Amino acid sequence: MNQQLNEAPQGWVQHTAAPRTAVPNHAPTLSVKGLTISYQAKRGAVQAVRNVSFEVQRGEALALIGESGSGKTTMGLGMVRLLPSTATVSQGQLLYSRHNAGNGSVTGGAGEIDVLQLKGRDLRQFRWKECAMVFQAALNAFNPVLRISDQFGDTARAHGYLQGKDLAERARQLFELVRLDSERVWRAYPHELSGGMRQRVLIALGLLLEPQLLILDEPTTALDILTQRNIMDVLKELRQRLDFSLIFISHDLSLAAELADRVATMYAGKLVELSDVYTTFKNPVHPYTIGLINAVPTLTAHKDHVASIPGSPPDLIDLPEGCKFHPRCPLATERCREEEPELVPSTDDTHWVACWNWESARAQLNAGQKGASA
Amino acid sequence: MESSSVMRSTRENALLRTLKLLAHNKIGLLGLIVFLSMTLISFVGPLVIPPETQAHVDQIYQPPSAAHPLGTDFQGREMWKMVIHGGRDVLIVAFLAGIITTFVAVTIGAVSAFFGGWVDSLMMGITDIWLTIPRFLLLVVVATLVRLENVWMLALFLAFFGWPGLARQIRSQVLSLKKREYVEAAQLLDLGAAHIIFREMLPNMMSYIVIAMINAMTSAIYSQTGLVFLGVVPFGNNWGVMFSLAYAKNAIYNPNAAASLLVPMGAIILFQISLVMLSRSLEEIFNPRLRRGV
Amino acid sequence: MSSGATALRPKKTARELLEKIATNFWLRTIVKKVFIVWVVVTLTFFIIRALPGNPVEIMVMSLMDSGLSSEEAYTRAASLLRIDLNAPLSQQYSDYMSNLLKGDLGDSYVLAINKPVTTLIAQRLPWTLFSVGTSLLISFVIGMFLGTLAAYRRNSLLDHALTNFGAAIESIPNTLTAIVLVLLLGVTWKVVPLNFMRGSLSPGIKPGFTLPFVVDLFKHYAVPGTVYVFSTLGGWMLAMRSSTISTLGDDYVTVARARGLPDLRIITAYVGRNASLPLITSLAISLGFVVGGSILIEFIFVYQGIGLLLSQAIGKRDYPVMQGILLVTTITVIVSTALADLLYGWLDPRIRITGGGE
Amino acid sequence: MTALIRLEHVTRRFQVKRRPGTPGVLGTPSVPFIKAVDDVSLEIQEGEILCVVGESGCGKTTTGKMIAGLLKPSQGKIFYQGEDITTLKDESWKRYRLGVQMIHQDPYASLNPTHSVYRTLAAPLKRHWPVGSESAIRSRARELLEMVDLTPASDFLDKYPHQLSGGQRQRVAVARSLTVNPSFIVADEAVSMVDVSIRISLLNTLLRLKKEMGLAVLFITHDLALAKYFAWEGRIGVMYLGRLVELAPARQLVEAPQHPYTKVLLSAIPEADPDVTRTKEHIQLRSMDVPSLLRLPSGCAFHPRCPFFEGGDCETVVPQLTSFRDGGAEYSGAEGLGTAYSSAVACHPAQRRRQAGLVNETAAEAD
Repeated sequence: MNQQLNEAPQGWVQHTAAPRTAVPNHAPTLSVKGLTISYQAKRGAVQAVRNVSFEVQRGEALALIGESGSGKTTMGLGMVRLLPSTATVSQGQLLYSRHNAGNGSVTGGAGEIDVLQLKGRDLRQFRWKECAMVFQAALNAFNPVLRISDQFGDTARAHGYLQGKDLAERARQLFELVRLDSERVWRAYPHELSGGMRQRVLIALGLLLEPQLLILDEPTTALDILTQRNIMDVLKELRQRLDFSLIFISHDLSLAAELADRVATMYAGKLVELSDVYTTFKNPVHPYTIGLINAVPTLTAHKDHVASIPGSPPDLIDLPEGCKFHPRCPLATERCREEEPELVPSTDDTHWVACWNWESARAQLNAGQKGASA
Repeated sequence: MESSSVMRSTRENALLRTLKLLAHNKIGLLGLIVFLSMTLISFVGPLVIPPETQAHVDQIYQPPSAAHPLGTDFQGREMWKMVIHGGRDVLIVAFLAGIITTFVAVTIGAVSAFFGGWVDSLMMGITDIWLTIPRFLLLVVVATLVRLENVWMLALFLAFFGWPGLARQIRSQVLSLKKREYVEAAQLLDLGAAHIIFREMLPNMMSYIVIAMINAMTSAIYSQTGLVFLGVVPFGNNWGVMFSLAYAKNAIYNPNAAASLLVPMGAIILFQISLVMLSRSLEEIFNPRLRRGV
Repeated sequence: MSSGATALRPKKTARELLEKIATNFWLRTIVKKVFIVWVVVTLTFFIIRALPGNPVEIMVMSLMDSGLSSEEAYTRAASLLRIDLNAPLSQQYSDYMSNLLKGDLGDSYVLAINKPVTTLIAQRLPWTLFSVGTSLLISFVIGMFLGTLAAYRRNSLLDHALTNFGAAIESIPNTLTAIVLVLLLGVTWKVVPLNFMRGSLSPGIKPGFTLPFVVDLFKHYAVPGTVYVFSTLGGWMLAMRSSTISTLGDDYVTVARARGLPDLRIITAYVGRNASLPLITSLAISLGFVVGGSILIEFIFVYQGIGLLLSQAIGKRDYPVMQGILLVTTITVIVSTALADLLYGWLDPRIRITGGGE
Repeated sequence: MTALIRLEHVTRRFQVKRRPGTPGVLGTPSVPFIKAVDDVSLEIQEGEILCVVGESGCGKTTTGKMIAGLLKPSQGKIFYQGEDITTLKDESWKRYRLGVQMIHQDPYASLNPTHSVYRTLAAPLKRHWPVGSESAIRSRARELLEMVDLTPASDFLDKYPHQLSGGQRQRVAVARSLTVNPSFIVADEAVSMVDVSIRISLLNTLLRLKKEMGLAVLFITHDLALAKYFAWEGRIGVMYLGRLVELAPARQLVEAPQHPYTKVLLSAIPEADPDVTRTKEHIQLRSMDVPSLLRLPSGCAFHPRCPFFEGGDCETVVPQLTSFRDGGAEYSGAEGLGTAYSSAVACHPAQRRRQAGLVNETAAEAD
């Protein structure tokens, strides 16, 4: 461990003057800059992620919402460098900073690294130690032929972490945090646990090495409502008690509304709106975000507001010119058809939007809806 | 994108489309060409080239040369003529066995899956038992008792011993198709069993069946070679008999006789490999993730 | 409702017990395996005795040809087969079955006159099990390795080369492979002395755990062993490749990568172990196929196993021996599938037997 | 009035299948059957909407498949227009067979990949409308596509499933079911795999068809909010571990749930509004473990988790779904379960309160 501290790993980008000192508090945990990812398919290139930039601050929860094919899952896999071999990252930087040195940090203390430049052992060490990921299909996240204890042991060994009794004790504490019965879980095989239990075990495993960043990709999609509620409560509690940033990928707006500090909306591989959670749900300005929120019926709201967005999501191989949302947008103008808007600050520098008509979108759409329902 | 006229495919242009796709697959195309030309030579050749009936005592075991392109055998007969005449029976048995095996397996697998319940349990029970028994040994033993006098008998025999593995695969195919929602929808719309089987299910299984048939041909040739070599199949002139006879005449220890051994063996191997290349390429075309059973 | 439920109570437990027995896996497995043996035994009995023009008739004829009277020939055949040939068929069948249960397979009547079939088989079976078993394990291991390699490099040149090669060698009849090897190694290149391709042991070598014996054993095994490996390798490789490809797509492999585990650990404990599970059962079943195929290989290499015994028995139409070999081979396969089931249960905790309840 | 569909004490058992080669575990009692649906009774009137809500494995899909005739009940009877469907023959069987259609969940599996849209629609038309000429069938197919809002229809007729989006495929599936003029449609999670942004328009199409054609719809979903939207003018039934535990008009069920399970569900659902969802009170369950269908708890199957557990008969007697007249009098058996505005609950304490006349006001309000 000490040895690791002393050698500067490859791919280490030293952006700060004094790399061994702590980065000031306001440095973001993860800063995504112009990330562009495409897949090679038979018909052509699938443009899954196009020039996406955002930052995740220390301790912050960012929700990435969008429909299937919006590129959000590719984003998630890209952030831990687990893209399939058909994918290429053609552009961008993934700058990651560790706030506190020590703690056996594999990145050699505090400083900034570009995750996209990491190779071999450095990449392996970055994964899970710095950034853990809880996947959509947590039901199958565990090797069926190994006990939970072995899979904790594997993870710990790969990162030079605690072993034996110490590891078991640490796991017991984590299981308590996620409301699991340690006795029952520790020696169990994955198939002996229910879906909800496995999901919580995976969250506990995610927290084992105290990563600064936890990425959750549709963590409750396959689960029942009551189990989902339990996971949400666990996550909320964990965020209060532990210090980590969260990126939460989901198509379910209500989960974002409950869990996120900020919400980023993706459409056709691009961020179209980024703001704090209250603004996103109360005062969205991008026609897509507005449409998406209106498209989801809720238990409490009145049904009159609910309406679909016309058309279907675009083909990522054959994207339309200009703004990718224009074929479905009631406010589309000539400019929207020709020029693609970039994500820029709107009302203030916490609320970003990629739309030419954001200033009038909300008023126009609301008027239109009233007109239609009248 | 393909135009709608191409997309509105009947079975004929499904075949054409397959051939087009195959043309882009180098290995598949090569396999197809070898397969077709060997079949053609074996069936048309004997009509054009007179059979080699006479022994030429002065020409025994000639190595390949300008006079004897593929050498001569232990009776001094021209190997190239023998090979042309020796393919037909092998191929007929392979085709017949392939077709019968596939037919039996598809029938049993489909009936088993379609009816389910005790029919399924019974049929799959039998299939499982049949799978566990060392069938080649049984085949050999039974072949000593029953005289396999003609190609039909032999083909039926090979099929009788070859169907169980395929039947299991077909059953699981049909089971999964049966659960497809569009098949359920057809049931709900009362489109009739014939429509469901021939219009909804079969077109989606056709590629699988064709590949299975090619594989069944391969294993028919495999078993047939062994049976001929053991001498339990009393056949006239064919590739199997040719190399078996050469082997029995100790051609293996005579450098000049190598051709008489290697040429028929080469013909069998070449044909087998062409079948394999064809079936593998078809698998790649139809379903790259198709699993191959052991 | 509730009164009806209580009235049904005792009946229900009886039914539960029956269901418990009927659904108990091991019990069912054993019953099923015994049933398969019974099917083979019965099948051979009827083929040999009950069919018109059956081997017994042929045997009697050949005995009569050798100068015995019809009466004597029948008595002789009956004593060889341990069946009263004049008794009704059902009686013959039950006699035959009870003989089998006693482990009596009758006597050979051509190959080794009056020698019990069991003795003959017992002398030969170890050789076949050794050569076939060793080769299967070798080809299984190599096949797993190459299959994994192809799966990891899928769609690369190496993958295409390996899979096409594997499929091709799987289709080449093992007879041909054997002849080509004898021709190349023994005659053309003279790499292996021909006497190591004939027989299973050099003259004068006594079986036992001595170095000369073991060395000689493997010398004679090398070429036929290669043929077995060659003819089964393709199948394992392709099966392992497709199994590995599907395992690589499993979520737990992605998660293992995300956890930063070393590649070696992922390949072995996460991919390899799970991908090879479905191959275990095939391994046992393939034993039967390879033993079946051994008849040709042992014939070519004059290897003293049951395959050679069978080909000799076929040549001489020695039916008791043929019947005995078929039976013993079937039992071998059935026992090995049972072992494979156990092994599977041991490797896959999802179906592992646990002692008590929860 | 005879109900369009009537279920009387319908139970469906399944044999627990193990994976091939998977041994049963020695020492654990092997129960070979589970009851996917247990003693369900209900009625659906012509033109009515009923949503069945529940978590995975609660038996809602099995119920739908039994109504559609794809599965046979192990016990109990299903009536179509008053006739037991197992006794139907010839004409009356055909009326039932074509009268009840189903829309499946997966848009990628619901259409045959080798058939064009035209062929998909033409097959049932040709079989059940044999006098139609090719051009008549084509124009009928065009009409059907327009009915499901696939316009212009001629753009879609010659397309193949792989050329359509998920939502469009589901519309084709709806059009296909309309070829035989059904009176009843079972929609099994029909929109759950469709993009969020276009779900509602598909539901609206279904609602419009229901109104125009007088279709009755059984809508199966796990999403209570969606059920509330769709069944605004109909009823919602909640299923838990194979049993129907509550059945009530949609608004009443959402605003005044009677069964503890319904209450817990409603409280657990997050809302797409940060203010609402963060202040919402969540009822805590007594246990997070979902019981296995193989080993159901005694009495009320929800009792080990029930936050309002009172003991006594909850643990011993399975509560029957019972509906009440105003003033607490009980309807007998299935009689009251079809009446459009009666509500029924299968919970002992709730039933006791209803008998005492404590909850009538909410039922009256909901009208």
